[in-house]
Amino acid sequence: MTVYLSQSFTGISIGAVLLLIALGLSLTFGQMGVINMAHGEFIMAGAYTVYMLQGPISDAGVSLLLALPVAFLVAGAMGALLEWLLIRRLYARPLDTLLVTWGVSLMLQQLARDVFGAPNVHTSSPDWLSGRLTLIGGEDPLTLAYSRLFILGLAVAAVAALTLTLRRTPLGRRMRAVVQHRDLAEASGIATGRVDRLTFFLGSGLAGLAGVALTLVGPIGPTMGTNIIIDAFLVIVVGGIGRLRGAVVAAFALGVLQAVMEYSTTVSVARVTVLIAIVAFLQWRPQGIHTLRTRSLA
Amino acid sequence: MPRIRGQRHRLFAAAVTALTVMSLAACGARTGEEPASGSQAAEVDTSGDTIKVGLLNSLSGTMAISEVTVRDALLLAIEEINADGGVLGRQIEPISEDGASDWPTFAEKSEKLIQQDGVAAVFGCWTSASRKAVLPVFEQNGSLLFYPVQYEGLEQSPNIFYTGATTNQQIIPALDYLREEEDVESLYLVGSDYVFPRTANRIITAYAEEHGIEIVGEDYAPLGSTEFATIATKVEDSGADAVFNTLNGDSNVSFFREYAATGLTAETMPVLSVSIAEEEVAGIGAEYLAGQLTAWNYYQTTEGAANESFVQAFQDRYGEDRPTSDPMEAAYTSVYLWAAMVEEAGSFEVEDVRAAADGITFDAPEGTVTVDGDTQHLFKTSRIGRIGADGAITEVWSSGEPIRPDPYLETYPWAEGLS
Amino acid sequence: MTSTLTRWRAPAGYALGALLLFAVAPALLSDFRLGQLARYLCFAIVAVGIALAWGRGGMLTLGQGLFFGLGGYAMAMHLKLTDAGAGQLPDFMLLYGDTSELPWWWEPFRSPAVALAAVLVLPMGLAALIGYAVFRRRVRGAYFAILSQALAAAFAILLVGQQATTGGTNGLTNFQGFFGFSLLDPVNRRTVYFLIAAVLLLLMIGVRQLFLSRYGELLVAVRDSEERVRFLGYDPALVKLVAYVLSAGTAGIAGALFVPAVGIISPALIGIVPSIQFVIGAAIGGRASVAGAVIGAVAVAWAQTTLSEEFPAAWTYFQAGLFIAVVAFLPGGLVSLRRLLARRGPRVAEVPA
Amino acid sequence: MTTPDEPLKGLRITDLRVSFDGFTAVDGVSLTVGPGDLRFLIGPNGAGKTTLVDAVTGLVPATGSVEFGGTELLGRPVHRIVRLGIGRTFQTATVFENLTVLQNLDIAAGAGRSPAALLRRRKGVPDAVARALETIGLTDRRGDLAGTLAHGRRQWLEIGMLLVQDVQLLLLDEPVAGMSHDERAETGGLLRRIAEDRTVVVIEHDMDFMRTFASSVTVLHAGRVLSEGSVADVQADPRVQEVYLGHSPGEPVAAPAGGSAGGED
Repeated sequence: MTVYLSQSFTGISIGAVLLLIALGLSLTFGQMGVINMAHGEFIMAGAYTVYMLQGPISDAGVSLLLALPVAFLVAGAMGALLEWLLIRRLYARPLDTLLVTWGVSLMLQQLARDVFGAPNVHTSSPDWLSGRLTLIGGEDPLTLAYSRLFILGLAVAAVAALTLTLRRTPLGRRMRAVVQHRDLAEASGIATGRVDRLTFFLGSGLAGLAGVALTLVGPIGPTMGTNIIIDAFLVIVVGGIGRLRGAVVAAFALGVLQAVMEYSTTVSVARVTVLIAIVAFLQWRPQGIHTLRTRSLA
Repeated sequence: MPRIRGQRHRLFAAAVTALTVMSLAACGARTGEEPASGSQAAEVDTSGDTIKVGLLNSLSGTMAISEVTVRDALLLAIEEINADGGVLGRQIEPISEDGASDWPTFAEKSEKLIQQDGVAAVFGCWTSASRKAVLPVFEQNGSLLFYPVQYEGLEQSPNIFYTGATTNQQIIPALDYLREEEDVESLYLVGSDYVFPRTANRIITAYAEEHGIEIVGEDYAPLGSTEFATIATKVEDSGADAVFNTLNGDSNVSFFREYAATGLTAETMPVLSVSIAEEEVAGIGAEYLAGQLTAWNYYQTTEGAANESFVQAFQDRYGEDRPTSDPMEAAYTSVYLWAAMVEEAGSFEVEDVRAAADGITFDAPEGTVTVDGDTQHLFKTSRIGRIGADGAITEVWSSGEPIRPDPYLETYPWAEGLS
Repeated sequence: MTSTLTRWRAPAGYALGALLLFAVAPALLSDFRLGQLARYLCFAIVAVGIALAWGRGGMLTLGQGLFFGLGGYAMAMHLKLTDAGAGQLPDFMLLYGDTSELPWWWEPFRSPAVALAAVLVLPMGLAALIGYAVFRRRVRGAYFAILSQALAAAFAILLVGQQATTGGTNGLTNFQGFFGFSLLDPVNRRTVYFLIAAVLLLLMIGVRQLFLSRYGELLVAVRDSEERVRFLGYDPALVKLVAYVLSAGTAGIAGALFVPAVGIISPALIGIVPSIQFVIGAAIGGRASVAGAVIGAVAVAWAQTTLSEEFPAAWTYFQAGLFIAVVAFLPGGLVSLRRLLARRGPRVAEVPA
Repeated sequence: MTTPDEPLKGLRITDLRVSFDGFTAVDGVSLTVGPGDLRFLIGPNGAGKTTLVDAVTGLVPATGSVEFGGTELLGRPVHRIVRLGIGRTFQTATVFENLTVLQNLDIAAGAGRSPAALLRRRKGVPDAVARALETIGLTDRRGDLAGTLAHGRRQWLEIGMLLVQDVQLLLLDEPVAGMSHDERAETGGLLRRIAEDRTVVVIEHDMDFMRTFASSVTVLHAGRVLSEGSVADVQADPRVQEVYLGHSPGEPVAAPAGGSAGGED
């Protein structure tokens, strides 16, 4: 039983990463219905931001914290640019958006290769994030690595900030209005184009934050985005379109499932099981955990 | 309407007829027969002033990171030989092809090099999968491949020279070292999910059984996998004396970070890696690797005049910051060995070159290597290195003398039944 | 309405295609180049299925690698067993296997009939299963695309993880014979090329006929408004299922033919990236037209080999740029350029939403 | 499939309830539409008119009972309900824009076709399709893409698609919204002809149109039936006047111009 409990903790660490990489998507895919395959490359941009900042700023902690806002802006700007250049022309064609942004992701990867070189680059983690927190000591201790705890905290903070933005700010109200009824929103004087771009900015900015967090646990290289993009989409698909809560539940559920399966079987069996579980789950609830009902038919 | 339909039927009939005619015309050889039209062995093109060789490496895709360095080392060797007068009086003309990290592309490009370009030999391939993909091409065309990377053994094609280590020159010495020098009695095996780690771990398991080492866990992560929280926990829980790591590429970054996060260190549970060379250390971060072990035949720091001049030449050519690594050294060596074989044979023909191969030696950066004509592998010295906080790998143990290659582990009784 | 010109254009196009494939290419190309062309044609066969499922049916099949792999492995397993001989194990199993016995699920593939049937039955059966489950629950659009991708990825991971019985990342390679004919003989390899070309042409004609049938019209209707079709008394899930299963079948055939043509099948041909690559060719050429998809697939594969040799980095930008430009601004693909230039009203608009 | 010789069937709705996320859109509606009736369904925005039709056609889950000719409809999938002879249109005409008028009608006529018939090409024009083309007056334009038709003609095409389906019950959601005066008159005539041998339910906002063509009227309000009867009965009902406060009995509802707002259900 302790094994499962400790694996649940590992699952929470995995889930925190999943949540953070999927959070931006819950805006762009969840709210706007845009399948942005370049989301992974925005995450990559966030990670390279840390790398760039560690050049002039040698203190790993300072550069990491400073990277959070900078990466948010860098990735957000890239997202807004992408929206302005391509995506806004494709709102009526979601599947074509998927393909176009995949092309963009290929380009960004090659760009990273040309700018930063093909090999992975390395960033240092601050000392205060090494080691782990012991929750329960003794024979079978329950522990959580500080780096994961940081990611968990970042994810929770991002979810909270996002919820507040959506619920309490004029921008959030406009965003929700546009999601629920574009024509009506437009008719009531909301500049839907601007709202779309801002939403995309936010979603992509969150990808930048995720990139910063990923430097604590994984490799930083031109192909890092491709490895995580499908996982991120699966979280949103399971979580359900348009609901943050769904994404949160899905991320941790998938994380725990993966961790427990991995512990008791092998990694590949665990991956396949998780994927099959997702397909089966969609049989049961085709629209994910939480569904936002829109009143239009098609 | 009916006219269109009629037309279509006619077209259909034409296609079927064409197909039938073609298959009747194509009474090719049955399985096991010699092809009647017999262009079996591809001709080496010796018509020009130069002699062409193929360089087959992934210049794009996931493997490009590693394989480009090998290509660079190959080119360096060719330039040096050319500057020294070439082979049999001819300059070597390298033709570089991109395998694009895709095995069918490797097969296709090797066919192109052999058939279209008439190269005397091909140098390259990194992954076992790409080597397995090109092997039939080289065997069918009677051409030669020089393969420069340590691999899982259990192979001996007459058309391939293996200049990297086979298992008894890397894995078994590494196990000997762990057992004798580090007093390891239990091992945890972590690897990427592909042929080298799986085969290596079968050998390790057999070795462990023979020598009373307990294998307390064995895990494989899909290639490119970057989530190692669970595996790190399993490793920690196992309480093994050491970890034998056959992870590849990106996965190492995540693995070592998680490993460090669990609080494990090189002192408490050392990790011996067989796929981390100088090139990879920088990407993983030296602080995560400090004190950990590697097993290779060559390090940038290996002593000797041959290596000093190799490192010097390489950095002069490609930049001061470029490290040299074992596969690069093996690739560099392979060109010199081929040139020596050709000089010995006095011919570029594959059969002559093979016949001349046995006993060819070269004063390589790793020390003297000798070609074993029977297995077409090299006698190589095994070296265990420790990664320093600065990222440099220094030798802590060596086999002292070159080990005879034994790709099928026939001289190890405990390995019986492995192949 | 239709002039004599348009009436004869398609048959004439196919006749020209047949001429190119059966006469011109074999006469002009060396054995090596012809072998390359055979490989491209296998991708073109996949594109035929994509034109059907995606171009006409609106189902973005981002997981065709799964079906390509099933067909390919079915064929490869048979060839491996034949090479090994009766009662023997394939060479890779002797090297990497833990057992001296052939796994039970390999045994049926000794029979050529079973293997050939499996080439179609495995992908189509699996597609029917997935499709039924997914379409019935009205999972579509992006959900469907992501799910198919995830499934292709899962299959690749599964194959890699079972090295002892599937060859792992190495896949299955080194085939000596193809139904009794030696693959070492260039004459037989030409025959394989002709076989592939013939299969491609027949499939193109067949799928084109399907486009022109009532079912083809219905499929466009489902693509454009699934709900509306439901209100006409059809079950759109079934309509989509047929197209999806057929496209899986073509991918399976392509995979099976790929094996003797190229001499390898491996998980690297199955995962996410190859699956998207299959779609790229069709998108650039023209997703909703059989000829467009086929020409696009061949052209992209050809450009990939030739251009990537010369400029590996620039090629990535070029391919991605072309792909973005075509999908975003010319969704009908390059074949629709002709129509745009001719300003002739299409009979069936070819661009799905 | 039903044939025109069969006796006409009526629609009986009993205690129908539909709710989403705690909001009850249809709250215990019971109504009966007699065989051959041309029934108009009116009510303010949000009264539950479209939701009622959604429930009848299987688009949203509902409780209660909906019987057509004695057959229970609730719980059946959409396409099965359609096969019982029930067809509907939507507020925004949904035709297949990338197919021709003829192809649209041919698909609508073909739900019962065998797979073999589906795999063959269409030869000529099926009789039912030819008749429908004639009825909706689009014979000349049968080769044109439906996407090129003007709004009014799309509505007729959609009605034509119901005709070739040979449905016994037509549920039309604001068929004349956005039409010109002449087009409304033509559509009204079309509905009359159709109602001769079918049962028709029309959701409508246009009161002039309703007064001219309705045989009977049901008024919905806040998910419930407010009033039911002939046009005159309903107009005289004080409860109806109360709902449409500020309007004289002669002019109960102002027809919103240019069709419905999108939030309508």
